[in-house]
Amino acid sequence: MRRAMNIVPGPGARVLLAMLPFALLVFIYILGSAERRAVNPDDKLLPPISEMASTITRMATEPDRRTGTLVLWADTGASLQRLGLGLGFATLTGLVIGLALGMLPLVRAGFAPLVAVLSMIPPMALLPILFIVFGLGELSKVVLIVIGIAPFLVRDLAMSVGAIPIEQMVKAQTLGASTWQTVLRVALPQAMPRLLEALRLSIGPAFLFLISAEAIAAENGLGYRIFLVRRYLAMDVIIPYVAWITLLAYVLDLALAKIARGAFPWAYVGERR
Amino acid sequence: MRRAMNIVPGPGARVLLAMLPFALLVFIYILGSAERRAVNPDDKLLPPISEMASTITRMATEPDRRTGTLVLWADTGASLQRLGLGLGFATLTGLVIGLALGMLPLVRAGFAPLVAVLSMIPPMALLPILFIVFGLGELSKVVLIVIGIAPFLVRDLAMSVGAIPIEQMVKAQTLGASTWQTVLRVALPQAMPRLLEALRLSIGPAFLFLISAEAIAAENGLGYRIFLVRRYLAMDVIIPYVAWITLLAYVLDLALAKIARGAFPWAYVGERR
Amino acid sequence: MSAIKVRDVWVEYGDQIVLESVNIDIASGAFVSVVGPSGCGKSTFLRMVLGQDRPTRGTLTLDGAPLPAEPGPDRGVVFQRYSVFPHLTVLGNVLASYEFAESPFLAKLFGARRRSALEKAKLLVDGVGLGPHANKYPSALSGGQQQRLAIAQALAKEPKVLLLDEPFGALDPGTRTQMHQLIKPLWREHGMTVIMVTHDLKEAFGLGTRLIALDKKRIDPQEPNRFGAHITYDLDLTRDGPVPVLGFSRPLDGGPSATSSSVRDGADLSARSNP
Amino acid sequence: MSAIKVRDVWVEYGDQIVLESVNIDIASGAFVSVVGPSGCGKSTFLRMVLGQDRPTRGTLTLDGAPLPAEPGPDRGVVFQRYSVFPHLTVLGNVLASYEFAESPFLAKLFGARRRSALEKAKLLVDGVGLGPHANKYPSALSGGQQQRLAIAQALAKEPKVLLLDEPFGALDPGTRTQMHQLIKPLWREHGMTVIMVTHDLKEAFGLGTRLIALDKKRIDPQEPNRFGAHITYDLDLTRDGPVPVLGFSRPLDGGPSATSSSVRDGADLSARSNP
Amino acid sequence: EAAPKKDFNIAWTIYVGWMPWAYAADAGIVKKWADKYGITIDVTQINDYVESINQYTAGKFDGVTLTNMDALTIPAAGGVDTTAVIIGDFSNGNDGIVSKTAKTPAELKGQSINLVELSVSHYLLARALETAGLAEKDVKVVNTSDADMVAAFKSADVTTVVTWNPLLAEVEAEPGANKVFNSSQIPGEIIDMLGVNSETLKDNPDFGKALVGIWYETLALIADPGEKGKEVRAELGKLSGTDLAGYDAQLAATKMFFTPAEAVAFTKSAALPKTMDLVSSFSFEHGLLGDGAKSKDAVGMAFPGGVTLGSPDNVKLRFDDSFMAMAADGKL
Ligand SMILES: Nc1ncnc2c1ncn2[C@@H]1O[C@H](COP(=O)(O)OP(=O)(O)OP(=O)(O)O)[C@@H](O)[C@H]1O
Ligand SMILES: Nc1ncnc2c1ncn2[C@@H]1O[C@H](COP(=O)(O)OP(=O)(O)OP(=O)(O)O)[C@@H](O)[C@H]1O
Ligand SMILES: [Mg+2]
Ligand SMILES: [Mg+2]
Repeated sequence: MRRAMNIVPGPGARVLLAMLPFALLVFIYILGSAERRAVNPDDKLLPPISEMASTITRMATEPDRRTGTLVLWADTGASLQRLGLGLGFATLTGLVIGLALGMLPLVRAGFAPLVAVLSMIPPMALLPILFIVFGLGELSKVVLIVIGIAPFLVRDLAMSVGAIPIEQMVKAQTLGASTWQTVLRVALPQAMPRLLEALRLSIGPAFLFLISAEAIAAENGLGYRIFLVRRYLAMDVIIPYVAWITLLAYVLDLALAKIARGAFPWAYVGERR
Repeated sequence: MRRAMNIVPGPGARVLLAMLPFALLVFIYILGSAERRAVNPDDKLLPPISEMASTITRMATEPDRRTGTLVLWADTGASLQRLGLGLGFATLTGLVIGLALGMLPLVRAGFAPLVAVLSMIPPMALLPILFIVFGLGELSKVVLIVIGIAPFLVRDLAMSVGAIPIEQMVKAQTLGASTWQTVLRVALPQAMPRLLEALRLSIGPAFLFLISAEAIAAENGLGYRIFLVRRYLAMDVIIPYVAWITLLAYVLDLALAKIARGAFPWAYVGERR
Repeated sequence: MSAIKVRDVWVEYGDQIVLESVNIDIASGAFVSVVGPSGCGKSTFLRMVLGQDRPTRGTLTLDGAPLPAEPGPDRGVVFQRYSVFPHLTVLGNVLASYEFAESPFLAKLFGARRRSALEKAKLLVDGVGLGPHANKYPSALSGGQQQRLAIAQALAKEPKVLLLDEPFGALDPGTRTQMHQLIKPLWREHGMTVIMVTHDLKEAFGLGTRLIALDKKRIDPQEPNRFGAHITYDLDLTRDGPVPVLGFSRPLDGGPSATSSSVRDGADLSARSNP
Repeated sequence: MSAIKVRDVWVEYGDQIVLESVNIDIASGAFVSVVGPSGCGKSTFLRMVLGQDRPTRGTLTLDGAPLPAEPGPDRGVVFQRYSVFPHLTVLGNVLASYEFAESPFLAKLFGARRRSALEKAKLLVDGVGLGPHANKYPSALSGGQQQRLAIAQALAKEPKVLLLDEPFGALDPGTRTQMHQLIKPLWREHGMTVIMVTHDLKEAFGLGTRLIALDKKRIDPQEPNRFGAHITYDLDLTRDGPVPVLGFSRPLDGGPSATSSSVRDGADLSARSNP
Repeated sequence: EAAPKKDFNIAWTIYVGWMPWAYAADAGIVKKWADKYGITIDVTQINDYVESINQYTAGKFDGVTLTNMDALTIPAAGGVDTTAVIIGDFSNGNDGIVSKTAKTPAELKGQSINLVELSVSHYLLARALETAGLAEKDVKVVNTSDADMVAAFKSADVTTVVTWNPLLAEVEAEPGANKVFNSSQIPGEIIDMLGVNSETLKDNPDFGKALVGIWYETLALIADPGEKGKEVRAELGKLSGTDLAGYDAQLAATKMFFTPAEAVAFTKSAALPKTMDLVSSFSFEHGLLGDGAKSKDAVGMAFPGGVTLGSPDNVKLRFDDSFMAMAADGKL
């Protein structure tokens, strides 16, 4: 009998195992939906899958009468653009400030407490001020995402730069590297994989902030749609939309994982997956 | 001239540097507030600090007319209790599932995709279902915090357990350790500091979810108060409350950092701070 | 009993063939020194006997049964790169060996059993000369101190098979001799089978009952990774007789007796200057 | 010119005194072998000369000026625990040495300058025998291969002072001799000052122009960390003459000539069996 | 003083009585009237009602759609002098109390009631309790976000909610839900209007005229009993997340002032100051007028014909029928 920690499933078993919990979840949903429908044929909370499918197909294929767009795709496009911008700026911020904090003791002394404090401010509570400062347009939505996830990225990156063995920093200096060169050639490349991992962990929160921003002021977007139909408890729209968001986020997550492994193979050689 | 990366400020300079940006922020606020007041003497958006101080002092010392409690403390107590429960359960979940995912390839194959997908679901969008399952009371608030941060803790922990050098796992086995013993004596203790770090990073999000939950249905709590008084743009309450939340979160963060360094000194010997 | 049979074992990493058709029978209780040029696959060979890696082809058996494909307490190891537990003190690292065996559930000992295990652990820690550092974490140890800790940890289990990957590489001659004196009686008393990789020929000859050399048999200059290493020399050191020259990949013409005597001299040196 | 003066240097870690009143003048162009028991503070001493750590008390000067308290390109190093860059391939690791110097802003070379740097890097990589592994990442290298990479990297800068911490510890005798043959001409040509920590006395005598031994002068059995190490022996190896026995902390009675001859033998052995 | 502006912003939120702004903007009616007066008007939809008022109060918008109570407690109490240029409708059943247990307001005693605290729902509850001789301390109020009200009512531990349409209709449709009280029992007290910054309006009367022009042209289309009106209402229904039937149902519970004359009459009526007196009492009792407020009269209000309420030195909320009157008289 091998130890449990040494039992590695084959590729086939792996796929099967991965499907299992999802199948179970869907099964439970179907049961729950059927039960609620049996009690109240008009139940809106857990619509059957067929109903959700037809609703979402309509939203994806029939142009909206008023705007002439395909609602699902228009929402997705608008949201993804905001998300992309938000993630992009947040990454840039995280990279620049994180590297500075991680590498320069002076900067760390001056700004680490500030970043720690800023990361604790619940951005949602200060939304009125955000909207005043950044307007109600796209900017404030992007800014909310940036404010929401950048502190995490900054702190995580500073931490991982700080964890690079001191021997490597010393080695770089003995090879004649300046601070800037050390940042560029030693700290940055070694921080990149961890940055991508942190970015992966940020996708969920980023969507959360996006949806919150869209719920307050927007004319389109996935979050806008969810909050629009929420007052009617139109779960036949909400559940597919949430599933769609989850799928998008998951694909993004997977893509980042693949990119990280492709671009930084050295960081994953020891990986026991 | 030393390299920037080698210039380490002394303890005194460190404190000064840390204060600087905060002082600057306060200064900017005072300017902005004065300017708005000059235009509209009743302006509510950026009340002067004196006004906020008197408001918050009143909330902290004078019993509320309606409920007879000291509002600030009652809110803080209620919120901290929810937060504590939420963080506690989330940590437990993160620990158990994270260790299982990190150590057991079989479990990883079966549940890693599920956890990845679950971590992407924006919990706020599925609140209706949460309400039905967990009711509208304290439970659903705690559950929202757990759902909000547990996936991050799980994934982060699984990652850090996966990063323990394979040599150590092999070594433990050659010393006769079973899977359970390896988890208990090799993986768990080495994951603990990282768990505490992850927990520190989760405090911000936890407060965010707490506030969101309290905004949706509550009779007290810091988030409740903020969203209640938002109805009449009482920034003289909101800003001190946000500052108070930030302070609480920061103190919690600091406490966790101290605990981690006290309990796991070996994990911080190489620390270059 | 712990006899190891290796049959036609190949190890490949992608394109690179590391080990090529390795065959060897190791008798129970043998002390096998393994030498060979840097990067020829010595550590790889040990990893395979350990059960950490599996060969691309071929079989390994332990006492006739297929070698368990996972590490176990029957095979102890000292890795080339120190692999002590960073979260345990020196004493804790050694103590863990006893705790795993005696406390299946908590892997922690308490009361009298802890005291007795602590005593054994302390003896070992003193034995490797780390007594004054017993409560330090590994990160505060020098390179050689870490290596000695790993040795103490592996010895605590008194395994049937002990795999050592350059265990004394970072030690000064004096400390090295101390370690030899620590390990030799243990090996003799418990009838352990020891496989030790070393770069020190004195040591290889001085400790081993058998010496094997791993090396590439052919080198294709265009494709250096095309051919793997296998066993090029296999000497029984218990019998007296001429010893061939070990000049990896490029055998020399130098007389065997001359080399052998100078090797013996070297071994003597370390023994003499560190009693 | 690169003469190093160490004056009354103490190093303490909390309660533990590691180095105690170390004094030494190292002439420019010297090759100093440092020996001493495991954990006595050899690596600590090198870290101080490197500028990575600062002494608790005492001063270090380089050519009369206070030693810069930060590492720089004038002092190269090979650490005891391999410290190559894990994110660069073997070639990239060596190339980086040139890129830092020649491209201040991007620290990356392009076009002709890159090609010429690549050529120099390739020569060095071949020189340490890693040609076939030029495109591997360090994690896919054996222990000895990583050490050789670190040596190539340090040599690329041709620093004024070269600090080596057991650079050849994980190498087989053949590869070790190759490394000696690589480093010796470089040292001679460039007039580098080399400080090398080693546990191999043959090597210490064979390469060095001077040998110093670090050791504790007194040991308090109750408080083993109470006394630090200082320089117990300091031999000029360029002059002919009797060589004392090196039995750390416990000097022996063995005649000096006997030891010296066997050491010479040992040095000869490695030279002879690996031409 | 400020130079005459040319560009104006107004914000609106999705609610049955304010949906005409969506149609007006889409169909070009806004542009038509703005062009006529040589100005531009941006009509922005905000999803979060409170946020839209906050933004107006902070000066980001020149006008916003809001209720009479919120106009008093947010911009007016915040020192932003606000004029109600358009009185659009009053709630006539659009707000209501629904319970799984109670059938009359008297039975609410001791109940835990979910509602958006400090909103018109809260006011409605206070008025309902009054009719049964109860006070707010006889019940337990749980603040609940409007977006989650429907889901909350489905939760077993929620028995009573106070809310508005379209949420009200959803909640009422739940099996076992009783209508306890609704705004048709206090007609004319919950008023939906368009508030505009008084100073901006004073400096730019054309802005007010354009707004009124837009409004009544749009209302005429919506009121159209024929196919055209149906089409417009269906679209507005869709925009607010429902359909024609849903929108018509909400409209039925709203007393829309389709003609300017009706609105003028309502604004001039003596009932309005009385209503506002009730509202300011409620607001003061709940601390909505701010810390500085020593009495319910802290914030002054002005009505047509020189009638004022509260502090005459601090008039911050003005009900102005002059622009609607211009529309009624065809003088735009
Ligand atoms: N993960 C890997 N991927 C690719 N090649 C590898 C990997 N691990 C080891 N190798 C290669 O396999 C060969 C043998 O490595 P091994 O560590 O067994 O050498 P060794 O004999 O122990 O050398 P040393 O004496 O230097 O420790 C080396 O050439 C190394 O580059
Ligand atoms: N960070 C630290 N904290 C406490 N003690 C330390 C620390 N670093 C080193 N030491 C101690 O300092 C002493 C000297 O360490 P050093 O690494 O210099 O030894 P060394 O002579 O290089 O030994 P080796 O030959 O084993 O590499 C050791 O006893 C070690 O335990
Ligand atoms: Mg090896
Ligand atoms: Mg050392």
